Amino acid sequence: MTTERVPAAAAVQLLTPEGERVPHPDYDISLSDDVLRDLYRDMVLVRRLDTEATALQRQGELGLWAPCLGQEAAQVGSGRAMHENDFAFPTYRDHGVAWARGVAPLEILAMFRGVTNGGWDPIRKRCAPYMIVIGNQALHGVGYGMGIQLDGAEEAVVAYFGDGATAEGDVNEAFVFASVYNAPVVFFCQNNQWAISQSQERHSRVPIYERAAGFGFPGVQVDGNDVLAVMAVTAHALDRARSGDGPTLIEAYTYRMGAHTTSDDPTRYRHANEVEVWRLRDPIERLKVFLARQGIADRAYFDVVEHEADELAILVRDGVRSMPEPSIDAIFDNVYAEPHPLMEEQRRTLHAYEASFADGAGA
Amino acid sequence: MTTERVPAAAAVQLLTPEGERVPHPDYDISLSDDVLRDLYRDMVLVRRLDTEATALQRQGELGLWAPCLGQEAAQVGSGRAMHENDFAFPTYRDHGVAWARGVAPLEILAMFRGVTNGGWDPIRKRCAPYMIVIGNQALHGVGYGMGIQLDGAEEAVVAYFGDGATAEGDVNEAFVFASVYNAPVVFFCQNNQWAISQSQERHSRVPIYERAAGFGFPGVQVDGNDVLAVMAVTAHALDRARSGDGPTLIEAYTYRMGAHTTSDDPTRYRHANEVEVWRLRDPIERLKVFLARQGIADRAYFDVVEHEADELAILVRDGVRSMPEPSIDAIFDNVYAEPHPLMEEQRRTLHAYEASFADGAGA
Amino acid sequence: MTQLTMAKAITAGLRKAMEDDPKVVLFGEDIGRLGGVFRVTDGLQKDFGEHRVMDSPLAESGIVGTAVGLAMRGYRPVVEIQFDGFVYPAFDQIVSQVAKMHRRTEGLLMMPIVVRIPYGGGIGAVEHHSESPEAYFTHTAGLRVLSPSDPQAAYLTIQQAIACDDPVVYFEPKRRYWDKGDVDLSIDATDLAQVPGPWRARLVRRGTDVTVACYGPMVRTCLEAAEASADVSLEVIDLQSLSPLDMDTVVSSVERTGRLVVVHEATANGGLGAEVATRVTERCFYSLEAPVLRVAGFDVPYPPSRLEEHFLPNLDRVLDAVDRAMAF
Amino acid sequence: MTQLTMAKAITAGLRKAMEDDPKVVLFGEDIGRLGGVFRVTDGLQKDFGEHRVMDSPLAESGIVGTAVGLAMRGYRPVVEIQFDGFVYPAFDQIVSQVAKMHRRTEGLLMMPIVVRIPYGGGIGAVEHHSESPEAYFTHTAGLRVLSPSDPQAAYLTIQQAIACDDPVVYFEPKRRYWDKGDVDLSIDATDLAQVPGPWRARLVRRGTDVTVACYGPMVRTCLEAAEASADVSLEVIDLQSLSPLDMDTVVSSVERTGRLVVVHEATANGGLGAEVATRVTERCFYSLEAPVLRVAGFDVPYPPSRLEEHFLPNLDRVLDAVDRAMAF
Ligand SMILES: Cc1ncc(C[n+]2csc(CCOP(=O)(O)OP(=O)(O)O)c2C)c(N)n1
Ligand SMILES: Cc1ncc(C[n+]2csc(CCOP(=O)(O)OP(=O)(O)O)c2C)c(N)n1
Ligand SMILES: [Mg+2]
Ligand SMILES: [Mg+2]
Repeated sequence: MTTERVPAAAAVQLLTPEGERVPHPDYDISLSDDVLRDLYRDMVLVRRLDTEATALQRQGELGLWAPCLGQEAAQVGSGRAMHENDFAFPTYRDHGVAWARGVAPLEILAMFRGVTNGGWDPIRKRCAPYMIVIGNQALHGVGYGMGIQLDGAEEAVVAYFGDGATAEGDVNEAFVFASVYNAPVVFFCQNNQWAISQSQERHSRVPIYERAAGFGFPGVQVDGNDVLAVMAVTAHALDRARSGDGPTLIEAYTYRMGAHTTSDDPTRYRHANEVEVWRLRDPIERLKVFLARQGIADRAYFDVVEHEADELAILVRDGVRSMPEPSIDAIFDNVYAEPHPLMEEQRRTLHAYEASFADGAGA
Repeated sequence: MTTERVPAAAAVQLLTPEGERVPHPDYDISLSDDVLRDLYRDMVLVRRLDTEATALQRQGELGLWAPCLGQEAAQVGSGRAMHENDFAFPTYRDHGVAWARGVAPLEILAMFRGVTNGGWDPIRKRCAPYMIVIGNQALHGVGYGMGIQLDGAEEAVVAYFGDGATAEGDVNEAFVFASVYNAPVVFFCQNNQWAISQSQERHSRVPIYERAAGFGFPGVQVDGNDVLAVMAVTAHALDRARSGDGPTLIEAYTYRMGAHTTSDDPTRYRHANEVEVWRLRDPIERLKVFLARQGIADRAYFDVVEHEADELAILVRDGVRSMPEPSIDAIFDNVYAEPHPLMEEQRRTLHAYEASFADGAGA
Repeated sequence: MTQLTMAKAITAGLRKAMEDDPKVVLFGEDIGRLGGVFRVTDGLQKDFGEHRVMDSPLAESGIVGTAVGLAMRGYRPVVEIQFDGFVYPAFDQIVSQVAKMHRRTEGLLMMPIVVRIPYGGGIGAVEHHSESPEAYFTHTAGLRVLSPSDPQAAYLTIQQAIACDDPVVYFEPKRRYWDKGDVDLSIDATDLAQVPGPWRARLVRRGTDVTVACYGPMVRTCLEAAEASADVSLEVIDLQSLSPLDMDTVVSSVERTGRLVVVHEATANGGLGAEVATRVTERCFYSLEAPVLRVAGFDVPYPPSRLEEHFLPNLDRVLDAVDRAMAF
Repeated sequence: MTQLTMAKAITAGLRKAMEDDPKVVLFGEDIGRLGGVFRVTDGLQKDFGEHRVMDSPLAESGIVGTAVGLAMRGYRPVVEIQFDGFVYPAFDQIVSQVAKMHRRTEGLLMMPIVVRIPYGGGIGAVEHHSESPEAYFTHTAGLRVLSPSDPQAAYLTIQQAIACDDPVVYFEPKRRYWDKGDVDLSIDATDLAQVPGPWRARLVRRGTDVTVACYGPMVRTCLEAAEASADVSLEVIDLQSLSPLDMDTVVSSVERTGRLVVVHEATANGGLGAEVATRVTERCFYSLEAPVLRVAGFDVPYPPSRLEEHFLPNLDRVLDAVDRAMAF
């Protein structure tokens, strides 16, 4: 059913699956030990957040969860490559990106609990709300980038989407607009090889990064499980964008280790051994091995991070359970920014109706 | 405002603007004298049809006309490359395509006169009705091609669109679907360098044919004013399609000599000298010179064709003026294939209402 | 008679239609091996092959646009839109092409396309997964729109939709997918001498005081309301065909009861309720004892799931409207 | 006072809005050097530069989707859709993003986007150039919808739409683009102490027997019908704000006249007329002498231009409905 798939030979890699640092002519990057340790920490914490969320969904505390298991390097690496003023446009699965933008764990979970359709302040975090309609946000990213240009600011955008999304008209129109306006946008495609049950061949018969050239800007494939390479390639593309050299498409070749969402049953469409193969390419393990071998981090450090993760798990579990329920007024709040007669009328109606039960005056 | 634009060096050419036959390693084609003469005749007649239609619009006999002036080689060359059972999906400007599919001149004009939104039998002519919503027909072509595959037939599709259309999501989704299903489709893009007032740079910063590679199929640019090259390249792509080798994107580099439509005023956005330059690359002249030099046709033949064109003009003028007006029943006819209560009710209402005037019984 | 969920009844109807006509092909995201996210196409790819049950790329305009081409080639494509909120990328192809191609070609091309859309709320989903966009399609001339309310109706109407030479947007009430009911699989859905066609409303409960018109997911809600209504006798009509509307059935009921409440999940403003109310009022002006009242979603984007119980019409809100109609 | 066509009045309004607020940017196909196919943006690129009046690629979803991003960055994009029939490729971005982003972010992001759409028939155009798709947008919670009917209203409401922090779909009645009228350019459109806001209906002609509610291109038609109506006195209301509807103005008129005819070019089934009729009937049940009647497009795709005079509501069809309302 599925033959084993690996990144193209051209894919940028700085860290082998075995945790060995390899040089690269274009994308070599030298990161401080602090940054390297932080990347590790980020990935561990994001994974714990993800695992806890999956568990909470099983317990009925969340309506749904879209796990990012296996994609931590792609998300954290690109998210951490952004400058503070850059702006991210993530999808429902990009918890590592939201994390890197400083979105609080409970803000990330709020939508999945069903108390909001957003969760955080997009302007303060410089991170758009998760987008669910596949591909829409690619155009938002380009428009935002055009705004950066109009402002003459040195900022850039990262627009995230999946391999499946590359089939949508919106993503391709985003390529056109970004190219024509030379917008400061990095298109970051996480090719996790699956769009729900459909494998990547259903969406392209050539590697996704090759799509870019035909729209007039560079495309590059990166080992999406190699956080260093992802960070290097994204930082490079962001620099290009900020300095007026226009868009780049990055294809981060990775793998969705978990189900599409907690509603999904991947055993219906893929073999378990495919997952096993990718377990050997785990993004966290490979950085851990590298850190340990290089003496950048030791067991004590790993234990601290583990402990932090445990604390995060507690915070998440408790926080989710005690998340305030939205009030029924929230149904009508912020539908419009300015006064609207129907909102007032229907708000009154609903209040009166609900009150009729409180009074014991119901039908 | 506009620098002179020419086809890329890679563009396939078999006939120089001066009418000289040049060889080509991949696309050489040898056509009988009959075919060569017919191509000339087709182009002359299509041009006359086009000129007459423009005049008829000026006289108020047509509501609108979209001239194909200057694009005759692209349209006739590709249209004549099709086999009888192949299927064309043209746009509002592709009169040379419709002509090549055997659509009658008055059938072509009917929509522009406002008596129908179609005009001919798409199944019999194997030519879809003109599409006005930019890009929609590219997907229809792919779907039809998928049907050909399901039938196991040796047929193919040519889906037409313009340079501007390449920005639309639908056209890019068509590339995705055609590639993934390996559908027998030739995408034929007439890059006439303008989408109404917007020059081709507004839609792509690289040559359009390069778009194909990123979707996993070949793209080729052809001198769109060279009917031989267009025919050769299209025939080749159709052969590929019919034999299961999948889609091709052809960019026919040409020029819209006239206004976008009779409602348009191109002096607002382009210099007359640009048009002058392209007049020297006229597709009909260059074939005529070639035919004459090679002794394939002589003045007598050219006169016969000229005479035919005069007759066509008369047929068109008379035919348009005497085209039957649609009956008011046509408002309700064929909205649905099966009986529909609202149609019956509203048809009755309208009849009764119109009758009330006939009776002198109006309000 | 077999006990089937609505989802399985639709599967059975699709299977039957595919057996009856080799031109019927299924097309959509994840409908093949996975059987669709709601498993409605479960097993069909296995039995009919990959060429008749095709996983499509993730592009709704592409799905519907290629279906138009397949229809031009003589196929009868049944496409699945994964959720209500994802039909909008296909809106252009549906409105400009699917709905108009037959008219454009003066009847020479047919568009026997079925667009299946699981719709409506009540399943605790995230944004875009609980919408009721049917009014966009009922307002579009050239389309027909159906919504079944129980397994037997689903089994029959999906086949009738496929057999219909016009395009049909087929709204499946997703929160009723798992409701079970008796289904007679031996009925020949397309033998209109034996069974009624799908384009009619169904009187699903007789009553005398107030007519309640509803469809899809709200039919069960309204039947429950009718059961719960002690003093007021409710007549419940399942509209089923949202376009064309079968007004005769509604009008003849209202002529008897003198009162009408229309119920749907879709937002009120410009929803189907307004059309039903306007037509009924025109035809029953002198028999109406009260204005037609609507029970519908509030005019807001579908709220986060923890609020949907307040947003969705329920038994109590139906009875509240009934009371108001009676008190008028 | 200046005599201006409606097209020029909108140009003047756009110009004023751009002068007042540097965040206002224009975006659309052919709006730059050409000034738009209807010349509504004529001269603006010359005066404000290519960065504020941008020609866009030919892709409507792209136009609206990038406008969303521009709005997130603090801009107030005014986008032009070239013709009514070409808004559908942008439908997804409008319904799922423009209409919902403010709600989704709990008010933190605003979407002050104006989508300008020349709409309606009567200009002898080919297919897709004469449609009236407003009901798709009025049914969409989160959007506001306006349609001006004369140059003065156009001058003011386009500025008010741009100043509004909510997204506005702005329908310009294209066959009235060339109608002239007096325009007072000195009025400050956004000083709501001086001028009324745009969200209200306008009583454009007093009368006593039948209220006629209409908007956009039909206002002139209905005023002409009122002039022509010898025996029956018509009160004409220009709804202007199609969402939200200003029902108070309509209701208070109907309470006086007892009769209402709603007129629009859009197809009847599920059109705005149904909503107006339903709400008026609910509020005026005891004052109505006749059911609310609709004069609207037939429920068919817009016909070829040689048939449009039979399709479009005209003076006679309005009077015919008035007669039927009187005879009820
Ligand atoms: C327009 C649209 N169509 C369908 C869906 C349903 N859907 C949700 S996720 C998904 C697959 C997405 O695949 P991909 O782009 O590869 O992202 P991934 O989920 O793998 O991260 C689909 C089809 C949707 N959300 N939006
Ligand atoms: C979806 C859509 N948007 C806008 C238009 C209006 N329009 C008609 S032709 C045209 C330009 C098309 O340019 P191109 O694709 O290059 O084809 P050409 O007219 O040059 O043959 C535009 C914008 C349309 N018909 N459809
Ligand atoms: Mg994926
Ligand atoms: Mg062009």
